Amino acid sequence: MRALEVQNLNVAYGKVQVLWDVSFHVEEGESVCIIGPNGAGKTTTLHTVSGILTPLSGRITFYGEDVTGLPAWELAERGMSLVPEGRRIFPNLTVLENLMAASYMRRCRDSFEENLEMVFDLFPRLKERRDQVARTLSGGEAQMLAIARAMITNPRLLMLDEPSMGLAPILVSKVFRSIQRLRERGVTILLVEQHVPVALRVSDRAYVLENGRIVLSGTSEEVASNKKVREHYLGI
Amino acid sequence: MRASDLKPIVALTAMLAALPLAVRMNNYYVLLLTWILYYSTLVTAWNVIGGLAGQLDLAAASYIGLGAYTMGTLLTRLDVTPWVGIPLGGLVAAGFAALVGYPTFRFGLKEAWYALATISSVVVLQKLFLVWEGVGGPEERYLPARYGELYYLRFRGYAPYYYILLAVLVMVLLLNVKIRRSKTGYYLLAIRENEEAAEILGIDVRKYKLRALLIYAFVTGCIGGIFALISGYLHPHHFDTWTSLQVAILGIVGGAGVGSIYSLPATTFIIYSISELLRSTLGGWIPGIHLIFYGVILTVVVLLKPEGLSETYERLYGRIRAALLRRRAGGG
Amino acid sequence: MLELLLQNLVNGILMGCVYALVALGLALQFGVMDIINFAHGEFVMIAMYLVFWISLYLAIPGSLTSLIVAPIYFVFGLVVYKLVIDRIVGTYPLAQIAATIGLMVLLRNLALAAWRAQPRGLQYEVLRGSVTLGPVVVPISRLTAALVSVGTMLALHWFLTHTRLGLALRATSDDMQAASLLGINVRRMFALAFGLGCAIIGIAAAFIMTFQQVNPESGLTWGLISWIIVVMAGLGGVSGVLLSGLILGMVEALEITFWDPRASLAVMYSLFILILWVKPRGLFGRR
Amino acid sequence: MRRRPGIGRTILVGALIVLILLVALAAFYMRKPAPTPSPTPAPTTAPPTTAPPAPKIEEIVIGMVEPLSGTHSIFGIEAKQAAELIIEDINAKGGIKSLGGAKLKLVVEDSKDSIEGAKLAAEKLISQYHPPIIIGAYISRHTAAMAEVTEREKVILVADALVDFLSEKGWKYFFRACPKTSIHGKTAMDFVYETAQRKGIDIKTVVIINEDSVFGRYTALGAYHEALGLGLTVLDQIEYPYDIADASPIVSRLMELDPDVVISVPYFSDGVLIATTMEEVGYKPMIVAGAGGCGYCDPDSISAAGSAVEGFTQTYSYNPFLNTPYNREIVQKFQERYGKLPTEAGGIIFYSLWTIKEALELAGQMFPEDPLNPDNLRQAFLALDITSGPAAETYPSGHIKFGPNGDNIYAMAVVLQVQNGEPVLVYPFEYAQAEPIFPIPGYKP
Repeated sequence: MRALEVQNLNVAYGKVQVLWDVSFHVEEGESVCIIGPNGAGKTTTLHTVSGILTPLSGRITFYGEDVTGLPAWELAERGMSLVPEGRRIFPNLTVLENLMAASYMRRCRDSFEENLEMVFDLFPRLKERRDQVARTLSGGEAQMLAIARAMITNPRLLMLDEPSMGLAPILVSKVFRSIQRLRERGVTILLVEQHVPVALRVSDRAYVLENGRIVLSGTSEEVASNKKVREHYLGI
Repeated sequence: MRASDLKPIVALTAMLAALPLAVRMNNYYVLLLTWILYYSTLVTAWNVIGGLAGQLDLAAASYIGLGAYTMGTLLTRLDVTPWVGIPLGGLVAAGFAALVGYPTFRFGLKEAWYALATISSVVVLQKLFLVWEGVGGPEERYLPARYGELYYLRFRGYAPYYYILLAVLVMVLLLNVKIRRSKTGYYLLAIRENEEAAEILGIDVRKYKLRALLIYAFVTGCIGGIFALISGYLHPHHFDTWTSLQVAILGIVGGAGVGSIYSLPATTFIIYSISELLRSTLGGWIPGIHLIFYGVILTVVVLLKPEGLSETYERLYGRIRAALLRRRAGGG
Repeated sequence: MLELLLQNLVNGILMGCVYALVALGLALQFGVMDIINFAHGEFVMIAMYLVFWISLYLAIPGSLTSLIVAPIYFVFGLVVYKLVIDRIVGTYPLAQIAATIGLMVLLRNLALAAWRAQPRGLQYEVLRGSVTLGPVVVPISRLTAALVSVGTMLALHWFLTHTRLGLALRATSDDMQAASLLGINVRRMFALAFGLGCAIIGIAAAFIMTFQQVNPESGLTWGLISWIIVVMAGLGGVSGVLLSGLILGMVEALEITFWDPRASLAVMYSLFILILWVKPRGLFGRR
Repeated sequence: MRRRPGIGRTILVGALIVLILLVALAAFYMRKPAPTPSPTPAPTTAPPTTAPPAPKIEEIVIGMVEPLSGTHSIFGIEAKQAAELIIEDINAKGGIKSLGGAKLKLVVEDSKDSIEGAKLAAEKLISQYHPPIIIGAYISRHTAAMAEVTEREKVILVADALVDFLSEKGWKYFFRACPKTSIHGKTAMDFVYETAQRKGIDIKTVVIINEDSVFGRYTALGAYHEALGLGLTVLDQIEYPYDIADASPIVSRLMELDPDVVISVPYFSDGVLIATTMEEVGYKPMIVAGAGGCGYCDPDSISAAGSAVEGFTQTYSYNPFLNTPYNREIVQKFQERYGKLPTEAGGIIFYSLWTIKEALELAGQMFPEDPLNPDNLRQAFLALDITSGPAAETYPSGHIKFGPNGDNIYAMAVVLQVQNGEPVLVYPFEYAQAEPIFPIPGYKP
């Protein structure tokens, strides 16, 4: 089953168009990454898919349903979950309250206890700090909380926007280890990342976005072996 | 300053100067026109802070009161002529404005706090002048009834005040045009559009906002002095929150800072006349109908036409002009 | 003098609790929606009239009407939200201020047209008399109002920290976009916050009416007091509001004891400007 | 240089503007010597020429300015209602007989509860209706603003505002039948003192509390001077804002001072607030005597404060319970039409309008050739000495005669007391309906 299908997406901020005919898809259980240079439109793509932005034209299908133009909260109710760039945890809520606020949707209330155990299992660090106010967390912990918060919502598609941004190298590998573990659990993942080598390592397929257009796609191995990608992104 | 800026001002002055003659100097109509002109002047001055700088200033009554008290106290106590007292009142008002504006104009502080601080300042001053027996106190203080003497600027009729206010209005209009064309004007508009971007571009946000505020407060303080001359006495009720609100309402409805500056006196003229008409016809059944009207018009305009009425006038003017031209063409 | 000071301080603390409750509604709306409702005081005034009429026609004491007025006012809040606030939230700040000022002028003068300037007060009230604690006399009506205020604040605090809905409200207040990504309908949260804020006003109004009267001008005073408290509290949550209310009540009491009762409002607003000057994020603010 | 022509043009245009203004001003002053339309003759009246046959006057416009909107509209609206009733009554009873039964016509204008509005209203009345007499405007500062207009236009102003200084300005065309504020204060103090003496109770100390308007202050001053004159000790005078949210600080202060007598000048809601707070904390002095025309004994206050104001007294410029034929008649009519008892605002209008009627009557007799000439009318007002008829029957002292400053020489206020939830007249003793209760219920020595 196709989890997400994006067809011919065109998006503009005011009069400036930033995405041109972007098409891609994510199969259920698959892990896909979108890579590309700064300003290529990766975040815009995720914002449009998750309903924060409305596209000029194009079609977004989520598990067979046309969801183009729906507001973010409705998409979330259907199981789409975005971990936004810069984490965006709720700073004045405690760790536990952050996680509880994420279980606001009716469909994830019953499974909250279960999911809570699951994320505490994934991120034992959070369990230690469950009653700490979120704004006192370190960058890595905050990123873990953001991912954990998304996991609480029982996502049918987990989208991660630059999870490595602003983290020390050790923490980056820590975060990606947890993404890898999510992948092993069968979570469908759409990842946007500048840190190309690790991103390709945790995904099955990859798209390369440049200047608002998809310029290359294929399995991670294919993309990694592409000459241009090797030169520009992998630095080999 | 360009000739195209001045033409409408000359036309407006001529028209307004002729109005009292048109109503044959009837005291009632001249007084009514004087009040309309008074509010027009206030609203046009308000445009500097409310329109160009985009700060919702609700302290008009504070500056009016301070201007009135400064001028009036100097006149009654030390026999200082209003010619000196009025600009001094403007200075006092500007000083007070700086006191309220400086803390609230720091970059990134919410606009609402400024609005709240200013409307609170009106109440504070009213209460303080009520307690301050030296110059205020609950008793009215009357200005000397030396009518017709230029030294005292007191007149029995209203026409002299009308023309004084008209002169002030013209000056304020010129001031507005001048500021808008100046560097300060461009910076203010930039701050209004996007404060953050302006700050990043290196514009000293606080400095320019303060500059606009000082100009506005000075002018309003001067108008306050003239107000005291017209009303003939001083009382803490000169610090009246309703005056502040009325000025802001007329300014917002008139589209301060968005469209043409002439939209402001025009709006004042229209709204004041309608409210006066409403009051004299329906006021007997529904007390305060004219005030309800102000509330309704403000809410409706903000919700449906947030940029104010100036554009509407322009379209109307264009249509009338086109119709006239067509008729002339048809006739000729 | 010491007795008078003590008595006035107790009065100040009791009034401070009531001030805090009145401001709590505004603080909630401001915290969640980042909007300052200039018509807040007028909302309080209309609620007081509502209490007056309901109490008169149903012949029940004013304090009991809170059970009726609070739900009515919750609905009233939703209606106002739908008609006015929903259109201006998140737009140009000037438009927000202007629209609520329009609402303020409108409500005040509608009240004047409907009820004239005559002050209305309730006569029948079960909460009468006073208790004497040493040198201090405490009127029961004010004591009850203060206790109800604190109770309501505790209840709201519990709601905000222990229920999913409350957490969703706080999450919306912290980060609207992130909240909507978690399936929280932000506009519904806004409506809820506005309605809840109004319901709190309803409760406050019922207990204010046990010892106060209402006229169309009463709104200004309540509005200004609430704004001062919100500025003082910053985004400091329920406890910040309560503390700010108490501070304000005590400042008023001290001013009246040592200076002139006529200047109390002036002193309170000077405090407001002072806080904007030295601590623009409020005394208890976090952001 | 590029800028030269621009500056030249600016100066040119500036000069043009100044010129236009000068021309307009000149035009204004050129017109000035030309006779301004004489304010006196109503459009319906014949011009007051020297023609020997007495001009036939059919209708005389009486202007009225009252606050019909805003905070004080509660008074203005009642005044307007009372005026409509009385004008009808005067016309029904034959109008001004000495002027051939001329009818009175009332024109009411709203003062918008502001000085600008009061002035505007007076100008409007004068320029559109040319009334010889204007009555109003309840609030003293509005009245003062209006007087500037009426003095200039030579229109008689009959004031229904109480503050003392209005009659101290040397205004020529100003008259006031109602008792001024200091008389209210004095009456309240006298009442307490004389009642105490009658009951053989010794009173020594007084505290005066008043709201902070000029009205409150002048009333308090009247009481203050009277207290000193009677040899009492005034412990303190407390001023507070009329819109206080909480009266407990004032009551606490009273408890600390613990005077025998509290003289209180309330505005409206503050009175009820003070009374209920006193009851709540269980504090009662020997008496709380209100001064100044509204407060403790108004029907609204009694219904709002209930038992809290039992025994409280208040001075009024008008006594709705005055037991004279005309007063009974008019109170009944007022109640039938408006469903409430007339209070201060209406009562003052009752006798002020009847006084105007008597003055017009007298002017018709004294100056048959030109009765509405302002100076003739003024003579008639000064010559009035009313001791009978509706004006006298509705006035507390039953006697109206204007002194040179325009105040009634026989001005008097009455004292009502709340007894068993009803206001009753207790002072002056010769008119009293009931014996005053003193000390008031709940007083603990």
